[in-house]
Amino acid sequence: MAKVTGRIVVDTEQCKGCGVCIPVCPFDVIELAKEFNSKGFHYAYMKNPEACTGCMNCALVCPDAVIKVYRKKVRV
Amino acid sequence: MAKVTGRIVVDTEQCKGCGVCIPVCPFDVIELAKEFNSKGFHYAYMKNPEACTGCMNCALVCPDAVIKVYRKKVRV
Amino acid sequence: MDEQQAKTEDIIKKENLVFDKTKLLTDKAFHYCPGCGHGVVHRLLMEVIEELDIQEKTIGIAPVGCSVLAYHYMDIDMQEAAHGRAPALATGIKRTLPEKYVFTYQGDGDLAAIGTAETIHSCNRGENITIIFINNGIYGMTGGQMAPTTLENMKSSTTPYGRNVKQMGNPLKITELVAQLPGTCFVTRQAVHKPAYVRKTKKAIKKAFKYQKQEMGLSFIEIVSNCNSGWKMTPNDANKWLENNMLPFYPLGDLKTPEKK
Amino acid sequence: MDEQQAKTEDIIKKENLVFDKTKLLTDKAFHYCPGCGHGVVHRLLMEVIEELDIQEKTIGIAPVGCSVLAYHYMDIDMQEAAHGRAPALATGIKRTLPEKYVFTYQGDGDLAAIGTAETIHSCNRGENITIIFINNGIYGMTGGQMAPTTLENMKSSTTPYGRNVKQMGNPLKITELVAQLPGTCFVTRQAVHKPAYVRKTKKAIKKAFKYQKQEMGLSFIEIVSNCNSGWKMTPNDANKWLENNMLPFYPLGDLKTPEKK
Amino acid sequence: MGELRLMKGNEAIAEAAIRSGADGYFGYPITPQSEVIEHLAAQKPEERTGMTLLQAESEIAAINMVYGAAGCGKKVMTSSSSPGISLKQEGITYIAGAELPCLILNVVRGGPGLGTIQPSQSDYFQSVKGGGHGDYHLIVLAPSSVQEMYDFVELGFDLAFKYRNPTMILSDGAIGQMMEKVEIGEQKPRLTEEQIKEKYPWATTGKTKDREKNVITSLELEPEKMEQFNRKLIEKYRKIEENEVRYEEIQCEDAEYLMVAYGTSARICQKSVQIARNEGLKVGLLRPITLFPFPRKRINELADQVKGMLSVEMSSGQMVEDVRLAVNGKVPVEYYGRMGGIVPSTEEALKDLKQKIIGGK
Amino acid sequence: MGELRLMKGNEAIAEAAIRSGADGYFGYPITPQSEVIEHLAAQKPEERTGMTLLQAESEIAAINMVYGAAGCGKKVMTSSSSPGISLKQEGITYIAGAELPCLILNVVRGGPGLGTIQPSQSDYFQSVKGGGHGDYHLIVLAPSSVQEMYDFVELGFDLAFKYRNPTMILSDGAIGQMMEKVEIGEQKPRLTEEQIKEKYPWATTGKTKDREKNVITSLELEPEKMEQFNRKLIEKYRKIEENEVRYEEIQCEDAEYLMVAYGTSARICQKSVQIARNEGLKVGLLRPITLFPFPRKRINELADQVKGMLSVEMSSGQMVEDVRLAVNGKVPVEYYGRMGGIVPSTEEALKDLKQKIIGGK
Amino acid sequence: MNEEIIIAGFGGQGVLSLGKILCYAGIVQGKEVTWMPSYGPEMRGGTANVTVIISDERISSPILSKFDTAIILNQQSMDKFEKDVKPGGHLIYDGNGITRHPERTDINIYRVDAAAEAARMETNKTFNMIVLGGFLKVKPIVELQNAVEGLKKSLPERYQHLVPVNEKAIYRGTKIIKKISKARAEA
Amino acid sequence: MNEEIIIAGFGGQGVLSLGKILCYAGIVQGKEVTWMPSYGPEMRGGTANVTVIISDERISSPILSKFDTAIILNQQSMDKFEKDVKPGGHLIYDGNGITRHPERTDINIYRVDAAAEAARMETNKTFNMIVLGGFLKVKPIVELQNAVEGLKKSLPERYQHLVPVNEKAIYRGTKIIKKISKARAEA
Ligand SMILES: Cc1ncc(C[n+]2csc(CCOP(=O)(O)OP(=O)(O)O)c2C)c(N)n1
Ligand SMILES: Cc1ncc(C[n+]2csc(CCOP(=O)(O)OP(=O)(O)O)c2C)c(N)n1
Ligand code: SF4
Ligand code: SF4
Ligand code: SF4
Ligand code: SF4
Ligand code: SF4
Ligand code: SF4
Ligand SMILES: [Mg+2]
Ligand SMILES: [Mg+2]
Repeated sequence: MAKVTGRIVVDTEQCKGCGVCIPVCPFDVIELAKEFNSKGFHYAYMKNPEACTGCMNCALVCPDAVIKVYRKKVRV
Repeated sequence: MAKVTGRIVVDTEQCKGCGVCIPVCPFDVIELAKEFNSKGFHYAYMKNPEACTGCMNCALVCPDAVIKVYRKKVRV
Repeated sequence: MDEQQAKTEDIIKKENLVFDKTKLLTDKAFHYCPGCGHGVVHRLLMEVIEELDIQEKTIGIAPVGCSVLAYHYMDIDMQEAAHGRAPALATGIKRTLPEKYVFTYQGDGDLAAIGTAETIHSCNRGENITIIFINNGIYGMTGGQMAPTTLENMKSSTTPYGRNVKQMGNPLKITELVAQLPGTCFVTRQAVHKPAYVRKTKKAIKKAFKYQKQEMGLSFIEIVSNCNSGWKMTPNDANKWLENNMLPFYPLGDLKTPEKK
Repeated sequence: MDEQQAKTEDIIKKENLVFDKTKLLTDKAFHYCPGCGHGVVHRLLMEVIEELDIQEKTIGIAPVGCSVLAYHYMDIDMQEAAHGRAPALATGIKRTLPEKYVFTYQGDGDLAAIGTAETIHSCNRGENITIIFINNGIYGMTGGQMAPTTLENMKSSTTPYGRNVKQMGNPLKITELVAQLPGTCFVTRQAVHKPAYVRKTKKAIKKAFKYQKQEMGLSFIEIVSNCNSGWKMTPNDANKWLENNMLPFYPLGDLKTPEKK
Repeated sequence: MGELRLMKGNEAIAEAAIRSGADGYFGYPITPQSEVIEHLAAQKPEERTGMTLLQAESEIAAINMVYGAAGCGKKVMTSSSSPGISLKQEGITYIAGAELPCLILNVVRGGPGLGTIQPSQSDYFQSVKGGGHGDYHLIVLAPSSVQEMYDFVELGFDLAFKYRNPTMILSDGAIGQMMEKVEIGEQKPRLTEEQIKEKYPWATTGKTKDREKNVITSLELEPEKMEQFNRKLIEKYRKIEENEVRYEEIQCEDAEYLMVAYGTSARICQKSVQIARNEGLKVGLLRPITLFPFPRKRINELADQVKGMLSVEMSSGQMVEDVRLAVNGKVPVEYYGRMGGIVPSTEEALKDLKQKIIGGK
Repeated sequence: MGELRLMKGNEAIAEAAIRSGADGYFGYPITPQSEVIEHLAAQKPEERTGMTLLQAESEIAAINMVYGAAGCGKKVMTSSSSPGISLKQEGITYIAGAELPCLILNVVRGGPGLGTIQPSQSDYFQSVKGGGHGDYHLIVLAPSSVQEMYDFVELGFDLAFKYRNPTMILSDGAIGQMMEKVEIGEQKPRLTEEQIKEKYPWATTGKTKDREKNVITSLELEPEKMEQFNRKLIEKYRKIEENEVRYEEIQCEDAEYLMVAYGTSARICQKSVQIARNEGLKVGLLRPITLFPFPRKRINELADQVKGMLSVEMSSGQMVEDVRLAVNGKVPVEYYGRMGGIVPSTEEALKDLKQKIIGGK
Repeated sequence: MNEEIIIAGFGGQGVLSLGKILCYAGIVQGKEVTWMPSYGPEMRGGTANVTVIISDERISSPILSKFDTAIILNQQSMDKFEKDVKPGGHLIYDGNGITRHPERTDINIYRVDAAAEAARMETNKTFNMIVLGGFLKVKPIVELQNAVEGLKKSLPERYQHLVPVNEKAIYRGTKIIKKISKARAEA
Repeated sequence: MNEEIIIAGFGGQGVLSLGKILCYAGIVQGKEVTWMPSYGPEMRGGTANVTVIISDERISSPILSKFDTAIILNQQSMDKFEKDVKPGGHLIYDGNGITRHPERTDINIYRVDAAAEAARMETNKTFNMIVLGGFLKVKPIVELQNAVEGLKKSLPERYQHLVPVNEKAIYRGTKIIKKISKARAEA
């Protein structure tokens, strides 16, 4: 059986830590980092990458277009 | 039997001879004079005063408010 | 003295006078073209103010348009607005003198072209004022150019071959727009070229002032009128043309009343 | 290298890339506040222009408002309008360059307050342009003053005790007004704070450009968005507030389509 | 002494408006002066004094609301910054033409066009020569401190009513945004309708039986009458020039070189004068407080005393023309300025004086 | 010689616009210049040359339509009269700030406010000093005949494109309404899109792969850059002042007394000069054709020759300030004017010259 | 030659076009011309007038307060302009509707009853051309055939068929104009 | 006494209100004061700064390019303002988030780790008052009790209950500020 799995890549330097990507992720993948980037923002990162399906929800709502989404079919 | 009869008095010097009082008179009372007033207009006058009922139609539409209307009950 | 003349003299007596020019119109003769509807509306307005006995409490705003000199004729305190800005003046007045009756008197160029924003926003704010809007489908004062309300294919000095809707846009029914706004309480369209219309228009104006007293919001009275000069017709032809062409597009009647919003 | 990292590396490969920032957005980082909806709409617009392959034929107009610098981000020819005048610029451009795609991008202060006349008349003339209208219920750029679209009782820096409708007027549904005008062909209200809304908004924008090509008249796309700074909320709270307060008053959906006018 | 507060220039304007007994404010937000309407809104002027406050749909609507209320003898004002003031030009000339008193605040930013929101003095010509059409003048006051922002509201209203003429307070982003200590005055009562009727019999307050109707207008179709009206205006402006010139002199008594500057620039030059004096240079500063009427006579007198003048401005050189007109060739008059929102520094202004005026002699 | 026609000044403008290959006209009617748009409408410019014609909803919309089209490198214009021009001030400063070429016609009437529809020259300051905010200048052409109304359309466009700066034709009701003989030029073709792209690479015509995007704006948030931009503008104005001054001299060679007048006033003064010469008085007339740039240098030279100057204007005395600035105290400069729509008569202008300048010596 | 003329009457009497045709005639004859109308909303049903100058030289001021000739077509204009004719100048008027005839003795007065004549000819619209003919009889500043040329130039294509009847009117005007009085030298 | 100060940091760090309280303190002590903020849309999530002048005399220019003291609360501000301290002047900074520490040798450098201290005190909002205390320790241009008075004046009625905790923070600031280096005379 093939399953779709995904990953996001956040441009952490450009991320403004607004957090709007967080509630739209159906699988609770994203969280804000404790650390700041150089602009002083807590950037987003995948706390739970395995759960990502590459559904793109997060990227669709990201106001700064700093999320890249990757998706791949993997055999289970 | 009592009948209503009327008369109009046109301020001939102020009348602009626009003629809009003419078609609204139900009894064809009004006509424009051949003569001009000092402003160069053919003023309105009662060509047929007997027919006037004092209905005020002419006065209502007169754009220059130059028509006075009189009305009286007369015995027939 | 012939019989007819005697009879006439018998009738033309003070006690039989049933219609005369209201005292609130000054003696100054209107500068309007023969047959122009502005004069009728001026008279009705002053009759209403006289009948409501509110001369001392009324402030009117004249527009820039043929009726720019309205203050020569109306015996009330008045202000002359810049082209299109009458509702802004009225707002400034009513907000600082809320007990007064405030009305604007505006043409279609004034109200629906350059003054669009002031019209929409005063209506939307629900200023407690009365707007009298003379829609003659043209810019009368400046020599008959197209107005926002000029009908399709209608000729004007800037549409000498008729208004081409594709190029110049559609005639604008601004009254329908303001009727949509919650700030207006009474929106109606009337005319003054026939006695019955004249009577209705007067009633509408009176209502508007009553609503103003009751602070119900903005009353907006469109009056479809002629500009025989601009239309290049005789006054009677203009009125006929109005009946046959303007009224089908701008149908008369109440668009909104406080009773049924 | 642990297993998970290896797996991730296996997925993050060019061939698996399904979402990336469109090339038509420049590298310049948006100056918008974290969580502001402007960025999403910028992206969607550029995605549509990229997908329709009309970069060479598109001219955009930036407003005065937070998106005043939109031309820093959009890699297309653009003009900066005076506050509220974007539709006039667009008219001037489209009338002299009818083959180009022309859009304006405007805020609610810009479009529905100072620019009311330009909005109404460009819509009424049916200019073949697209208007993107960001309704965030406030003047974002100048520090959160009341906009025409500010909701009843909503706080802003000029209504610190909430918008008092009696005093400041009603929130203005300008989109409902322009939908009434025959010059508009497509009038719709969308949002961008949820993925499904984002998808719909993009479709609407694409449609608008297609109608423009077909010379069907003006397309008007309202996007209800947040101004978390002006509202003084976190971005996620702002979006929730938007859903619960803005959308009931400004319901999403098509108000007018060419199919059913 | 009244209460002392720390206030922004813009807030001082708002507070002064309420306390001066103003009847209304109509405005549209724009940086760097939105604090005026914001401060008013926070203050609930309706409750404090019954003063009306309305955020208009545009600057044009706002100035025309002012027109309407001013026509009723009400004490009303508006405020904006450069682009918004440009939009008000038609309304302003109507108000001048209808001879209505009102107060207009311009917190100037850099132009032309959208420009920048930083402070500037590049609206000088617009304010004093007439940015609108026709022959008219505003009374123009140029505050250079937050205290003057506060004080000039009442002064501006007084002059406006005295001459039935709009007054402009020509400020800039620096003074609008800056906080300083302000001495706050007493609350003055607003005029009652009866008082207005008595003091301003021309106002449209509703025609009573005992007087003719009042009409507020600037229209006159007969050129002869229009010209008479124009002459009446000129006569009024002459009176204003005679009676209302205001300026401040700083170390002018023995000055050999004169700086002329107003508003923020004058603050800068004040320090330049200090430094120059420390260096033993006899430099003075004339600060026009009224830009119209311009202190022409005094400058002309000083031209007999000094060897040259430098007009320091945050513009490309506007007031310098009025200085030159006043001096009429007696001594060299030069200009130094910065633009685009940049405020000249004390040092560079002095350096320029040395180069162009002192050294040049 | 081209075809001769009898035309109103306003009609000449319209015809010249079509024949100069203009791409568009956007305007709103106002007396005394509505014939411009009316003549255009009657001419079906869409059919004659493909030129766009649109009656806008307001003057503000019109000037901003001009902005948009001008930003695309199109040759576009608008026209109005005083109150309408006041409304355009924001748009005009935006156009100046964005460095866009366009043509603006002001057929001046008497002000302030609604004023009168009769001819006037009281918008001089507004035109040359800047009625909008910020430091900018229009190129201002002052026609004094219907032929010049015609000719200055093309000249105005040429200058506008040469310097990327708005040009204003400052006319008045008399010249707009008057008919005179006009020599009509050939029809010029409108530029093609390709030609525009080549000649005006800054225009927003759609970003192609081979160039960066074009942006038309007047916004600059960084004061340093804004100031640089202001300096660039000043440099441009300096060039214009160097290269584009235009004036006419009538009997100035041996003049002892000089009248300075433009437009309609210059027509009047021309006759005054004739009469004066008949009386043996050595009077000359300098007629500025460009009001900005102003013929400062030439007037300054003439100040070395003549004993005094009289500026004759249909205003309360505006251009006289520029004359005085040019003369800088060398000889007395006086003003004579009528207002409110009244055109001064030949005789009274001469009488005033005698009283104030000739007699005064 | 420099002839300064005011033509004044009711709006609708063809005052402005009379002036225009005169100017066109001047152009045909190689002269300089200016035509300066009164304008404004007072035209609304009111009077109209136009100042015309025909000259051999470049015309300086197009706006005048005194005239060589006044052509006056209604009473209001008589009241306004009779006084503005230069001493020794000419006043030409149509007697129709005139209640107060000109009284000056220092000018030459002519009467051309064009309204009546046009009515007689049953071509009311040619009224102003009759006046023109009368004027040119008194002041032959352009040749009659050039006036006809001017007429042709001033009419749009669709009205060219009206040239003959108007031409006739011009010639008729030269016939019916009558001298009323001559300027007395001492005046 | 004439002290010219720049205070700079992120928006939200209380930079502007720090300056305001300082000014109020000055007023309480009978001084002249000016407070001149940077303003504009670049505030959007960016930096904020304010120039404060406290003086015994009428203050001329409120706009300065060099300062007696710079109070610096983030890296961007360090980059921008370190160079603008007058030789011999003072630079006070919070080390939190600073990646490049000040390097000048001709000025006096102090460090006040107010962010860390506020976190420790569990009163993050008092951050700027700790800084203020630090500053007043180094430059006692107003008395501490007047600073507290200033604080009271600057807070609206509904926040007066916060005075004690902020007062504590001011005093805390005087304790934790550390001298890093002293201007070298030859610089
Ligand atoms: C700012 C400005 N623009 C234009 C004008 C010229 N103008 C005067 S009245 C008018 C339009 C009049 O039309 P309307 O409002 O319909 O009134 P009407 O004369 O038809 O009654 C115009 C364009 C003006 N006076 N001021
Ligand atoms: C003529 C003029 N008036 C006012 C302003 C100030 N101003 C700039 S943006 C703006 C409103 C912005 O609000 P909106 O259009 O809703 O856009 P947002 O910032 O919310 O996206 C205002 C009033 C200006 N720049 N020009
Ligand atoms: S939505 Fe974008 S900017 Fe916001 S936190 Fe997520 S990745 Fe960062
Ligand atoms: S792509 Fe979908 S599943 Fe993956 S992080 Fe984004 S929203 Fe969550
Ligand atoms: S309607 Fe009045 S003005 Fe017209 S003709 Fe009749 S009476 Fe005269
Ligand atoms: S009152 Fe009636 S009947 Fe008499 S004239 Fe007038 S319309 Fe005719
Ligand atoms: S021009 Fe038209 S609107 Fe004006 S007075 Fe004449 S008829 Fe009436
Ligand atoms: S102020 Fe509001 S609209 Fe502007 S960028 Fe911030 S969140 Fe967006
Ligand atoms: Mg109309
Ligand atoms: Mg907004």
